[in-house]
Amino acid sequence: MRILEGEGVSKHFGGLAALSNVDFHVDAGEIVGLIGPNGAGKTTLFNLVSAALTTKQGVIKFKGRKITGLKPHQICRMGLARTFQSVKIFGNMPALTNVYIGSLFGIPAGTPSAYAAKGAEELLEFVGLSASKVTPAKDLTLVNQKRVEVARALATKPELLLLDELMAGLNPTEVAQAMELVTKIRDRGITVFVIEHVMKAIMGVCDRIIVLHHGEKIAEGTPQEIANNRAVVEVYLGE
Amino acid sequence: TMVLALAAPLFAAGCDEAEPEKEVIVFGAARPLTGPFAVYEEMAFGPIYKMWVDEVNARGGLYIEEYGKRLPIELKIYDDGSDMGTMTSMLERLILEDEVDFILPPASTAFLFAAAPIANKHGYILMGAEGGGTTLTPLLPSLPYYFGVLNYSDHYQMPVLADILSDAGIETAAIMYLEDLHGVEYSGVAGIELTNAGIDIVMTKSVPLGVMDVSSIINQAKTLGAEAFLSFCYPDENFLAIGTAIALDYNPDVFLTGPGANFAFFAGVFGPAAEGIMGYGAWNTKSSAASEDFYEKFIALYDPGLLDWWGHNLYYAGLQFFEQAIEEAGTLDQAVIREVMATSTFDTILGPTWFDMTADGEGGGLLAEECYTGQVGQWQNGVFEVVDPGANRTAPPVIPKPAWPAEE
Amino acid sequence: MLEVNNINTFYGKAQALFDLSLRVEESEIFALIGSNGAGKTTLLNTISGLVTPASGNIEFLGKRINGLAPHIIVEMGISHVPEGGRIFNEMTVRENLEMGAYSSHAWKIRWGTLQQVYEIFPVLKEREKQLARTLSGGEHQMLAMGRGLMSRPKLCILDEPSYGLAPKYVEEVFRIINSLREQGITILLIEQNVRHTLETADRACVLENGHIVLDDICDNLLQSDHVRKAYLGL
Amino acid sequence: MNSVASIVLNRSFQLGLLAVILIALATLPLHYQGYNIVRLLNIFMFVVLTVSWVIFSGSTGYMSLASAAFFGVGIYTSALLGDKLPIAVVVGIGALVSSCVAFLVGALTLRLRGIYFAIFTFGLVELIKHLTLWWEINMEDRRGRLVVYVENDIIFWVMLSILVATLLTAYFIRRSKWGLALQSIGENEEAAAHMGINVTLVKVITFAVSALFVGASGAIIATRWTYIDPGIAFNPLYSFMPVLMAIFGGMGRLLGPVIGAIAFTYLKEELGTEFPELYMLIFGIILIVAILYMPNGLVGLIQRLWIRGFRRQDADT
Amino acid sequence: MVEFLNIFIGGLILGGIYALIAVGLSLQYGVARVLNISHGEFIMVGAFLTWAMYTFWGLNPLASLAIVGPAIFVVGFVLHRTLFTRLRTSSASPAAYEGGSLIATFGLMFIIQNLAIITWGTDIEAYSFLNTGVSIFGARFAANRLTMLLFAAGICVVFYLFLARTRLGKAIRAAAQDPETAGMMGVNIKRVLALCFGLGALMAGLAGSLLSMCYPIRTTMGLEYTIIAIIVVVLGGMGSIVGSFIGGLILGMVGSIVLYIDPSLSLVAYYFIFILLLLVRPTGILGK
Ligand SMILES: Nc1ncnc2c1ncn2[C@@H]1O[C@H](COP(=O)(O)OP(=O)(O)OP(=O)(O)O)[C@@H](O)[C@H]1O
Ligand SMILES: Nc1ncnc2c1ncn2[C@@H]1O[C@H](COP(=O)(O)OP(=O)(O)OP(=O)(O)O)[C@@H](O)[C@H]1O
Ligand SMILES: [Mg+2]
Ligand SMILES: [Mg+2]
Repeated sequence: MRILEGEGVSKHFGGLAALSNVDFHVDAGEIVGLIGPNGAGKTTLFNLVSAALTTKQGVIKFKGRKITGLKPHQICRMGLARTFQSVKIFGNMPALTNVYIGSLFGIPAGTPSAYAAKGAEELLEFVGLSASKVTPAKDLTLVNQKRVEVARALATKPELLLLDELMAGLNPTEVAQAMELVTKIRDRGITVFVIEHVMKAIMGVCDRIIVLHHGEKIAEGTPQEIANNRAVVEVYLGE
Repeated sequence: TMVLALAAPLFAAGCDEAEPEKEVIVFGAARPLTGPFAVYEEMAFGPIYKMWVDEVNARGGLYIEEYGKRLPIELKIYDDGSDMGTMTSMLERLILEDEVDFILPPASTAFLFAAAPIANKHGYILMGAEGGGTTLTPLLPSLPYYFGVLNYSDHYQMPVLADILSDAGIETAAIMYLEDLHGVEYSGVAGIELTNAGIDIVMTKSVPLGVMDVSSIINQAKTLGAEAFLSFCYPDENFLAIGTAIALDYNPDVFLTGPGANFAFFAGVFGPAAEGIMGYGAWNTKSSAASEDFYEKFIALYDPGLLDWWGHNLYYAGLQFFEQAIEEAGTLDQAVIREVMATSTFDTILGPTWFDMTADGEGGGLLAEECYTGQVGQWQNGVFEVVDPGANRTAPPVIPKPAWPAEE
Repeated sequence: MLEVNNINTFYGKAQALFDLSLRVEESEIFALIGSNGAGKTTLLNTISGLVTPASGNIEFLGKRINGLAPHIIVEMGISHVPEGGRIFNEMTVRENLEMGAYSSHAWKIRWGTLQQVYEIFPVLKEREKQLARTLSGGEHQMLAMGRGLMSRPKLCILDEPSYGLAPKYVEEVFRIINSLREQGITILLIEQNVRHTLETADRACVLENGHIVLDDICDNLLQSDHVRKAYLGL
Repeated sequence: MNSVASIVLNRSFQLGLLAVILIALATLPLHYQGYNIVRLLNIFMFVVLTVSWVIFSGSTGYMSLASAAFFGVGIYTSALLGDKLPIAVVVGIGALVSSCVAFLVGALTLRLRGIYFAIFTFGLVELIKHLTLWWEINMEDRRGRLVVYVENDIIFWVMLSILVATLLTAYFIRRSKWGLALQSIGENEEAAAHMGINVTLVKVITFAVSALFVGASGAIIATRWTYIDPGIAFNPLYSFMPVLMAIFGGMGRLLGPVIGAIAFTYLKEELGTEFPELYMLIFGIILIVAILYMPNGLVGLIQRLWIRGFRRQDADT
Repeated sequence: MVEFLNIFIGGLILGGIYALIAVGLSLQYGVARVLNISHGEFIMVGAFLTWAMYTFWGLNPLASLAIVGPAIFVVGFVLHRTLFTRLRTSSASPAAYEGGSLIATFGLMFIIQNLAIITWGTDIEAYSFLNTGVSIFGARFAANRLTMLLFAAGICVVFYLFLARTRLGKAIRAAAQDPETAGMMGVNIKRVLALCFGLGALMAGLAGSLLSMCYPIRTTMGLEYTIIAIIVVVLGGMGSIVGSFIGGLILGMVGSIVLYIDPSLSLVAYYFIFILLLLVRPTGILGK
């Protein structure tokens, strides 16, 4: 089943075509990777899907329903959550509160707050931050802030999770841990759509990879196919 | 901890103290020591009430029969920051907490309007100084404690101006007025009075407070060829109007600005260009011997540039009147003093002085028309001459006014 | 060339660096390895004067530099390319580079230096007049490094220069680091790309929780069990 | 812990004390008619303005300078309707009209951020002021109006009720899910939106709610001022004061703005009467010293002293 | 044609004043992060110094620019080095610093105004300088206002070139974007920020000097000018010097046109345009 699909999605910033006419889809239960050189339009695509940006060209559907034109909070409540490339946390609030807000607002109204609080603690543990519950989020390292974002996104009980460069700045061992985290998220029944530059991770966890270049889709396929695609090697992988 | 915060002001609610033997008479006032109206304190009523208090005290104070002795005056001045909320509170503080014996007025027409009902409610006499206006007239019957001294638009200024203009054969006038009670009233009354006198009002333009350019108005008046240009604004705008008229070479036969032209420093700023400009008032040292004395006393104390040729003698006379009424009453009871003020005539620097009371003597009053030394003034050879027709005149009006001097 | 002796650095009450010491020799590439939050950035910031150590001593070319303001440390020949590059987005590429040469000795010879930087990064010359915020990720990082070079540093501190870069640019970054060394510039480098780093650098130390746990030449570190397990994911 | 402290910190003790104070305040005019009624109601007014400001701006970080607009709308409501309707109704209408204005303004402008929002709201006050002025002069050929007279103790009671309502609202918003939403908007609005919070709705409604109290207090205080005109009613001072008072008191807790407003109003009046010629100088120096040495406002200072006091007591025992 | 010139040049003059008033504030807020509520007080002090030197010593107001500017610059510089630097280093966050410095400048406003009232009183002062007409293609303008326009334009241009071309100017712009990184480039941040504050004060002082040639002055006039300045700065886009210039000119032109049509609407029009522009461009004309 296609949980997310986009047709002819385009976005212009002034004269710059950040995305032009991109078709893409994500199936339920998949882990899909989105790669491409810096400035290819990956984050822009995520922004459009989550309604951080709006566009008039193209249609994006989530669970079969058209979501273009909706507001971010509506999309979140439909079951689509995201993290940000440049972290956007509630810096002065404790890590736990960050997650708690996710569970309090992302889920249908009327859920008892005690339930939400419990869920938040559990998720913080899930991303390995139970030790930093009370630390103000701004005092965490960047990597841990990103983990808070993941927990916060999960707290909204999404069906689809968008992860934007979760693994930047991690050493290989940490990358391995993060890969495990992504797999575990999928195992909870959540579809994952990731942007990464760390090839090892992308190749390791993804079922399918989409490649963008200059706002256009230049390739799509299994990790194997992508690694051997000449255009991708030339513009992205190098050598 | 919330609790403590709320409790604090309660402690402030003090208890009454036993009244000591009367040693001084306290006059209190909320005055604009800061903020946009602070200029009144320095140039209008401020110097006068200070001067008056010093004089009275130099005599040993006011003789109050009730106490059988002279009691010196003490001033209690609070700053209202030119804010209405602060002024009304300060006034009530003076009355209720400090229990001052008398109050002096706040500055500006609007503030007088607000102060009058408060003073009346507490039965305090309020002599009006800077301000007053036609809007207040219908309320006067319900404000028995109010005594206004300043002349204003229909309180004889505009009718007199209309006479002067029609005598001089002026046929057209242009009006610029400020969006303020003062401006609205004056332009309204001028419209009526001048039209009655057969003068055609060819332009009426209002400007907002803080306007930074009036050249379009001056240009228009010039194009329309208005023989008289009347600016019913405050000094800021009036200065701008004159400066612009000079630069744009618009020299009407009559150029009247008020308030502004009535201040002594006005002539200092514009030098020879002030010649022939008209304003309200008016009095000068030629008005009477008493005026001359008053002038001498003033410049002995203050910079002559602070003189106001419109209101100063009126404020001073008002205080003289107030003072005599208190001594005559022989008590500090306001109701008694009020009766004395409403029914008596006292000698002041204006000569015999009395108030025209409303509501058969039961309402508030305004200084009688006969008491004024003049309604319209004009700068002639460095003197602000009274040019009203009749006995008050100190010099005939010069119409058309001389040309603007060439800049040297 | 650079000697760090027993420094302790705090953020408020939390201690980030504990009794930390290290030496960087002239003309070498010295790498810092450590998991996230280990204190690598803190160490670099302490060296370049952005953070003041509570105790300890830092010497550069024999002169004590801890406690000096950052702008004085730059004058002495240390250039710091911060995490994420932090270029001036609203200035042109050229102006960014000129800012790099702000310190007084570098300013006089900035035109010469500029030509050299353009030789190393020809793309920057092409983009000279463009506003920095319109650069791509790779160009952005090149500009940050180029700006670092403009001050004619003796020691260049690079904090994760390949952060968030596409694989192709990561290669580019290491190529540049090598060419800097060839020009005789000493380099202090943080990189998460541990294998690549250890293959490029001469010596490295491993930082964990604000302590140095290993300090050796890179060939040895590559063989170390601890490094292989904790940092190479083997 | 020390026994006195534990009593003071006890919840029911606090509530009890609060109730006692409230009753004491409410019955004050029955046996006392002096100036302190006026002084208190002025203080109440500024507490209302400040706390209302904090309800919205304190948590969301949108610095509103629109208070004077809502205040002025309340004042004008009173001036226009005061002699036609009972005063309680007039106050209610003032509150509602202000709130509607706030709702419109909020819907229109809450996408502006930071200083742009602040100055926009300031511009709004001026725009409304000059429009009213223009309308009065050109359409009605007048300027300013007299306001119906109301006894001081009535004003006092009405203002006290508004104060209680404001504090209760602020308290419950702070403790609720709604308050958390406001806070997260202040921290990072974009992230908040992606967490499922309808940020526009939350902001606009809170803005409108906070304006209720400002409008109400404007409507009632106008009767004390007796004569108003657009310049008096829409005085930007009433936009700046709440901000200053809130920062002065410290915004970390609800108590901060309350203490700030009380201390500020009291200080300003006492200095203005004791040292009319120099009070601005003294006041300025106090502001600067306060900001240098009390970075978390008055409550921050009180908390510090409080904690230090406990330590000492603990050490003694 | 004459009418067009009247409106156009009138608009330039007003715009020039607005821009001049605003540029200094733009610098202080854009770079030094101090929203200086006491800006108008510096204008007032500049105006009074010029007036005093003209009235008592007969010094040409234009010549007094050379005295007023540096004197006020020093005051601003020292204020920043002492008060604001301290505040900045002790503030927990940039936002806290902005709030704190706002309060501090309120304090400064009170202090400066009170000192000025003690020194000069609260009455209106004015003098007449270059108050003659100058004819431009048949349209007449006051010479003092034209002079003010020329100087305002000149000062703004010199200032712009300083920022765009010089080493220090670039350091100021860099510090505006990211003070910490600018420090890493070798910029002495403390000094540059103080310099910006001082330069902002200097511009205010010069504006005051020029204004006193054309308008009556009062010691209580500061806040009015601060408000105009803030409005222009926000309209132009925070921290953009060119934006302030354009913002000033737009307001000036609008003002001039409306003054021609109906003077009573001029302030309504200012605020209306301001509000409209902000709704269209939520970060000002040149804001990003
Ligand atoms: N809000 C914006 N305004 C103008 N241009 C933008 C905006 N957001 C993105 N861009 C431009 O659109 C292009 C695509 O940006 P995007 O952030 O989607 O790239 P990306 O693929 O995520 O790159 P990276 O891997 O470096 O994160 C870039 O050229 C970027 O500069
Ligand atoms: N400004 C700050 N305030 C408080 N704590 C901080 C601050 N900056 C860093 N820390 C803490 O100091 C420790 C070291 O951080 P540092 O940024 O030096 O780590 P790092 O090794 O560079 O990590 P990374 O790989 O994520 O860049 C961490 O625990 C971090 O939470
Ligand atoms: Mg991206
Ligand atoms: Mg780091």
